[in-house]
Amino acid sequence: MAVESPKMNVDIGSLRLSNPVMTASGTFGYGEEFSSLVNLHRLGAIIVKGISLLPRQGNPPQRIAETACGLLNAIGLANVGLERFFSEKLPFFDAIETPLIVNILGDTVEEYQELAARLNDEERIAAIEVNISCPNVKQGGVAFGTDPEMAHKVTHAVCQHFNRPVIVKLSPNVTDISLIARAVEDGGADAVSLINTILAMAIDIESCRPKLANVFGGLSGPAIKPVALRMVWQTAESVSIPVIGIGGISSPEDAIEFLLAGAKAVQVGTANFINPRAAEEIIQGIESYMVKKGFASIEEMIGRARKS
Amino acid sequence: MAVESPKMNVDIGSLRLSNPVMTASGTFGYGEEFSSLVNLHRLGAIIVKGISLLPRQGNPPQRIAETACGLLNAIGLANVGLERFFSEKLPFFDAIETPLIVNILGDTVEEYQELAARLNDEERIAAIEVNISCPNVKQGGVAFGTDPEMAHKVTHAVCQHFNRPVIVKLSPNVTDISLIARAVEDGGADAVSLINTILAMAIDIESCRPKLANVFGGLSGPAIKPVALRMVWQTAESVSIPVIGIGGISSPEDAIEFLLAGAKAVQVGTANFINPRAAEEIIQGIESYMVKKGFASIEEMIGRARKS
Amino acid sequence: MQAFKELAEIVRKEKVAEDLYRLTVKAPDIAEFSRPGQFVMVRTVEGMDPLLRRPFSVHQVSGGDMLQIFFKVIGKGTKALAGMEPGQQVDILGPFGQSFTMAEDSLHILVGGGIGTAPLLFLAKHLLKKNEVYSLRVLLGARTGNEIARVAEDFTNLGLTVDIITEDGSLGRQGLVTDLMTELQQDKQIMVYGCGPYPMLRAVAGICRENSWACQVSLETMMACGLAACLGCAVMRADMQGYVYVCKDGPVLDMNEVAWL
Amino acid sequence: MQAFKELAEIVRKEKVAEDLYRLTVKAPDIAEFSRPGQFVMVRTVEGMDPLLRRPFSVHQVSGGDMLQIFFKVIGKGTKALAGMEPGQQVDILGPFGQSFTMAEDSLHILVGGGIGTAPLLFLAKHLLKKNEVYSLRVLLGARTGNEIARVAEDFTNLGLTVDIITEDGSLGRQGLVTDLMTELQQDKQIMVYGCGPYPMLRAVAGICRENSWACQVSLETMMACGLAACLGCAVMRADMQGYVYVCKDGPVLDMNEVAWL
Ligand SMILES: Cc1cc2nc3c(=O)[nH]c(=O)nc-3n(C[C@H](O)[C@H](O)[C@H](O)COP(=O)(O)OP(=O)(O)OC[C@H]3O[C@@H](n4cnc5c(N)ncnc54)[C@H](O)[C@@H]3O)c2cc1C
Ligand SMILES: Cc1cc2nc3c(=O)[nH]c(=O)nc-3n(C[C@H](O)[C@H](O)[C@H](O)COP(=O)(O)OP(=O)(O)OC[C@H]3O[C@@H](n4cnc5c(N)ncnc54)[C@H](O)[C@@H]3O)c2cc1C
Ligand SMILES: Cc1cc2nc3c(=O)[nH]c(=O)nc-3n(C[C@H](O)[C@H](O)[C@H](O)COP(=O)(O)O)c2cc1C
Ligand SMILES: Cc1cc2nc3c(=O)[nH]c(=O)nc-3n(C[C@H](O)[C@H](O)[C@H](O)COP(=O)(O)O)c2cc1C
Ligand code: FES
Ligand code: FES
Repeated sequence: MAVESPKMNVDIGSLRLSNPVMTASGTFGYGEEFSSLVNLHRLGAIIVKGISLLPRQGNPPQRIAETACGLLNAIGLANVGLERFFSEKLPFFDAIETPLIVNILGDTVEEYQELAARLNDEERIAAIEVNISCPNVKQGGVAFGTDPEMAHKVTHAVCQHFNRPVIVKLSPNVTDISLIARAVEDGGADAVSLINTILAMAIDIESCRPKLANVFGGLSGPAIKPVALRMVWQTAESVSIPVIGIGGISSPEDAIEFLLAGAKAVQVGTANFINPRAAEEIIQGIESYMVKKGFASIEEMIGRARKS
Repeated sequence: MAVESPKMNVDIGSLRLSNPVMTASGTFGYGEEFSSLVNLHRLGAIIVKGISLLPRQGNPPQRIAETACGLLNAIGLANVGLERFFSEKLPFFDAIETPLIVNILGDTVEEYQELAARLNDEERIAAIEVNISCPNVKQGGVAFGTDPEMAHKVTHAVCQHFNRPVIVKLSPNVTDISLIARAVEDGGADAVSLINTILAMAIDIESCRPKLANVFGGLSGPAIKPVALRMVWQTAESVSIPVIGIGGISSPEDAIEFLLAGAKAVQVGTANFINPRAAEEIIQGIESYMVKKGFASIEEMIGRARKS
Repeated sequence: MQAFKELAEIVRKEKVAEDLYRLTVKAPDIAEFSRPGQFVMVRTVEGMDPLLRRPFSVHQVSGGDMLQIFFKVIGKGTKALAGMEPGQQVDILGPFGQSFTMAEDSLHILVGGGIGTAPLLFLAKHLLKKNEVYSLRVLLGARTGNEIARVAEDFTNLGLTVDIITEDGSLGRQGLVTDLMTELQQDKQIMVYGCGPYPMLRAVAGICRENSWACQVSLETMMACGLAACLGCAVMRADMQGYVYVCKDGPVLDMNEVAWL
Repeated sequence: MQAFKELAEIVRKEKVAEDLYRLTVKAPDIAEFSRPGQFVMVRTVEGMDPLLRRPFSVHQVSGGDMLQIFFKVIGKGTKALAGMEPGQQVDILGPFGQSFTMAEDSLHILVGGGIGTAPLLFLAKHLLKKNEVYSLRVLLGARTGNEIARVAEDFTNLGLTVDIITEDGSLGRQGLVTDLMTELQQDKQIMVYGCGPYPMLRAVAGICRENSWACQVSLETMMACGLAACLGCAVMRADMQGYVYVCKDGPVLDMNEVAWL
C-alpha cells in the first residue's frame, strides 16, 4: 500500500514542523553561512550556534581533530553573545520562514533564566534549546547535564520565562541518561534532544601533547551514532515528551533508525560539514522510504522498532 | 639520541611482560585460533575469552553488526565454561611461553570468588582479568561495573582467592570512570584495564527491528578510541596502580597515544579481526617509534602527554 | 587449520553482469590450500569504513597460484571491491572453514541460487576428478537470467548438463530452483550440495528430508572475523541446545546439523 | 558569498614529483567564481574514513570550466586523492574565503615555500592582467628541488623571473626563501604575497615589518567545514583579544591581522 504524499510534519509541543529534520546547534552557523548551498526553506527547523549572554571568544587552537569516522571539537562555546545575535544574526531570518530555534548556554541558572526572558520577547524565535552540558560555575563546575537535580532546576527556570516550546539538550556523559531526561520532563521541558557530544580526546604522537589545546573535546559524527541511538531508545522508553535524536546522522537511513527507535524528530550535525545538503537529502530520503514502506505519516514510524 | 634497543618490558604488579601489547578478551578466542597467522610468542600477553563457572551458549543471532568504524556485538558471553576451559583450551598453552591471562565473569560475587579460587591452582595462569560489566543478578541486574561499592566488593573477593595479579576491567558506561577505578584500587586490584565496549545499538530499517536480537550490544573498534583514550587519561590521573588501555587500538600510533596518556600497557581487540597481525605490528611499530624519538624504555613514555 | 594472509594483486576483473564481478587475484598460498566450499576474508578498503573484512567463497583456483572470487555488489564493501582495478592489491585471509565432503558412489546434485552458485564451480571440478560427468547434475536458479548465464556456461564447458530456472523466466524455465529438484530420478544414492540464500536452502533441505537424500548446504551469516574468535556467526543447532559457528563448523554443514528457523 | 557543490570529473592527473600531484577537474561553477587565494573543500573518499573534506587552494582555472589543485601527499586523505584516476568524480565545495588583494603601483613579490606555492600561479596570472612582468618577482623555496621545479617552469613560461633556493641546494641557491628577500631592492612600494608553512610565513612577516613592506599571507589551519560554521579554524588576532577564522576572514590575511605566536 504505497502512499503518494506521506505526511512529513511533526509537532514538538506547540511548534509545528513541516518535517522532522533540523540542523544541530554549532554545526550550521547562524544559518546564513549555508544559504548559497542549501534551500533553507526545506528544513524542518534551524538551530543556531549556542548563545550566551555575553560574547565568548572560545578556546585557543587546536580546536578540532579528526578521528575514525568522528570529529573532536573543543570550540569552547565561542559565540557572538545575545546582543550581537539580535543585531547581526536575527535580521537574516526575516526573509526565511523556517522555524528558528535558539540554543542557549550559561554558567549559572540565573544566566539561563535571563537568556530565556530576553529571547521570549523576540517572536521570530520559535523555540529554545537549552544546552545543559556546560559546567555550573556556582556549583564547582560539574555540568548541569550530569546531575538530575541541577538539570531540573535549570529547565524549570527557563520554562518559567519562555512561553513557547523549551527543548532540553542532554549530555551523553552519564551512567543513565533516562534519569536526567525524567528530571528535565518534570522540570517542564516540552521535549528533550540528545545526544550532545561524547567527551573524548586525541594525542599527537609527534609532539607528545594532546591534539586539542583544551585537552578534552566532544566527539561527534558517524562514530557515535550507535551510542546515540541506544540513548534515544532508552529515553523514549522513559519520558512521554517528544525525543529529538542527534548523533552521527548523515544519511536518510541514519535518520530513519532514530525515528524507528522512538525519536519524533532528528538533528543533523557534523554531516553538514561533509555534505552541506545532508539535511535536505535526508528529508527527501525519508519521504522516499515512507512511500516505499507505506508509512502515511512520520507519526506512524515513530518507535516502530520498539513494537515487535 | 637514538636508542638502539629500547626496553620494551613492563610490569603489571608482579607480572613481567616482555612488551606492553596484549590481545583483548573475546577478540582472540582461546589463542589457538590465531596460531597459524600470528607468532604468539611475540605478544606481551594473551587474554582469553571471558570464562564463567558453567558453559554459556550466548545470545541468539544476529549477534553482530557493523557501524561506522565500529563493531557492535551482543555475543552474550558465550564460553565453554571453566571445566572445558581446563580440559580443552589450557593444554594448548603448554607449548607457549607468553603469559596467559584469564578473563572471568559471573552473576554473583560468589561466582567470581569461586572462579578465582579455581584458577589460582593453575600455575600456567599468570593473571586474572575481572570483567565487571556483567549484571549482578542478586542485586537487580545492575552491572557490577557501574556501582563503586559493588565493584569494590567483587574485586576484594577475587583478590582474596587469587595470589597473582588481578586486573579489573572497567565499563565505560558511567558518568565518572575514575570513581569506579578508585573503588577497585581500594579493593586490592593490581591494575585496571579499560575500556570495555560502549552500550549501543543499530536498527535494520527494512525489517524495522533492532539489528541485534539482544537489542543492545557493545560498541568497539576505531570509533570508540577517542572516548577510551579520554577515560584512560582520567583514570591514570586518579589511581596509582597500572592502567591498561583498551579501545579501538588498531595501529602503533593508536597504542602510543594510550601510553602517552598514561597507560602502562594496551590491549588490541577488534583490530585482531581486521588484521590478525595487528598486535605484532603494533609491538614492532612502538619499538620503531621509540628508536626514532629516543625513548629508552616504555616506562619513559608512560604519561608523557600529561607532563607539559 | 592452516590459514594465510596475502596481499594479493588483482590480475583480472570481469564484469559478468550488472553488479556481478569476478576477480582473479594472485594468492599462491591461499590458492594452494583451498578446498571447495571454503571461503576467504577480504579487506575492501584501506581505511576503516567499512571496518570489517567481507567473506567470499573460493570460486575457483587456477594455475597453482590464482584465486577467483565471484561476487555481487550489495553494499559499501562490495561496491568498493568492484571499484578496484587490476594492478591494485587486496588483503586476503584464508582459506577458512569446512569444505564440502565429496560423497562416493552418488548422484551429485549441485543446487545453486543466484550468487550462491559461487562455490559450486570449484566443487564441480573437484568432483569430476573422481566422478564421470553423468554422475553430476547442476541445477541453477536466479531471479533473472543474467545473474547465472555466465556461470552456467562455465559448467557447460566442463561437459556438465545444466538445468536453469529463473523467477522472471528470462533464462531457462520459469520458477524456483526447488522446482527442478522435484523431477530428480532416484536411480542412485543422492547427495545434494546446496548454495544460495537462506530461504532457498531451507526449501532444498525440506525436499531432501522428504526424499531421504543426503544434503550439504553452504550457509551465509554476518561474520566479524572468520577465525572462530568473535563468536558472531552463530546459527542455532538442530537440537536447539546451542549454536554452530558458520566460520568454523561451516560454512558447509550437513542439513541435519542446523535448526531451520 | 557564492559557493557551489560540484561532482567534478577528473580530466587529468599529473604526478609532478614524488608525492606531488596536480589534478585537473571539470567544475564550471567553482572555476568561474574562483579568485586567487581562495580554496575548495574536497571529499577524498566515498566512505566516512577519512571523515572530513580537505582544503586545497585553487591552483589555476582554465578554459572557463576547469579547476586545478596542486597537492602533496601528507596523510590518508591526500593519499586517497592521489589514488584517483581520470574519469572518476570528486565532490568539491567552493570557492571559499578571502582572495588576495591586488595591490596597485607596487612591486609584487610572490614568496612561496614548498607546496605553499600552490595559489601563487593563479595570483601571478591575475596580476599580469594589470601589471607588466617586470613589476612581479617570484621567490620560491623548498626543502629539495623537485618540490618546486615544475611550478617554477610555469612561472617562467609566463615570462616571469623566478629566484629559487632550496635547503639541500639541489636547485638554485642553498638556503631559505627568506634569504632571497633580504636582497630585494626597494625602488618602489612593495607588496609581498606569502604562501607556505607557518614558520616561513612568520619569518616573511618579520622581514616585511622591518622593511615596512605590505604583506599578505595565506594561512593553513585544520578545517572541519570551510563554511565559517564550525569555528574550528581559529587563529589568534594580532590584538590578542580574539580570533580570526581562516576559512572566512582568510585564508589570505594581512600580516598585521594575526598574532604571530
Ligand atoms: C561464508 C560466506 C561466503 C560468501 N560467499 C560469497 C560469494 O562468493 N559471493 C558473494 O557475492 N557473496 C558472498 N557472501 C556474502 C558476502 O559476504 C556479502 O554480500 C558481503 O559481505 C556484503 O558486504 P557489503 O559491504 O557489500 O554489504 P553491507 O553494506 O555490509 O551489507 C548489505 C547487506 O548484506 C548483509 N551482510 C553484510 N555483511 C554480511 C556478511 N558478512 N555475511 C552475510 N551477510 C552480510 C547485511 O546484513 C546487509 O543487509 C558470502 C558470505 C559468507 C558468510
Ligand atoms: C586554506 C588551505 C589551503 C590549502 N591548500 C593546499 C594546497 O593547495 N596543496 C596542498 O597540498 N595542501 C594544501 N593545504 C593543506 C592540506 O589541506 C592538508 O595537507 C591536507 O588536509 C592533509 O590531509 P591528509 O588527510 O592527507 O592528512 P591527515 O592524515 O589528515 O594529516 C596529516 C597531517 O596534516 C595536518 N592536517 C590535516 N588536515 C589539515 C588541514 N585541513 N589543514 C592543515 N593541516 C592539516 C594534520 O595535523 C596532520 O599533522 C591547504 C590547507 C588549507 C587550510
Ligand atoms: C563544531 C561543533 C560545535 C558544536 N556546538 C554546539 C553548541 O554550541 N551547542 C550545542 O548544544 N551543541 C553543539 N554541538 C553539538 C551538536 O549540536 C551535536 O549535538 C553533536 O555534534 C552530535 O551530533 P552529530 O554527530 O550529528 O554532529 C557542536 C558540535 C560540533 C561538531
Ligand atoms: C566480539 C567481542 C567479544 C568480546 N568479549 C569479551 C569478553 O568475553 N570479556 C571482556 O571482558 N571483554 C570482551 N570484549 C571487549 C573487548 O575485550 C574490548 O574491551 C573492547 O572490544 C574494546 O576494545 P577494541 O575496540 O579494541 O575492540 C569483547 C569484544 C568483542 C568485539
Ligand atoms: S565469524 Fe567470528 S567466530 Fe565466526
Ligand atoms: S573551517 Fe569551519 S569555521 Fe572555518
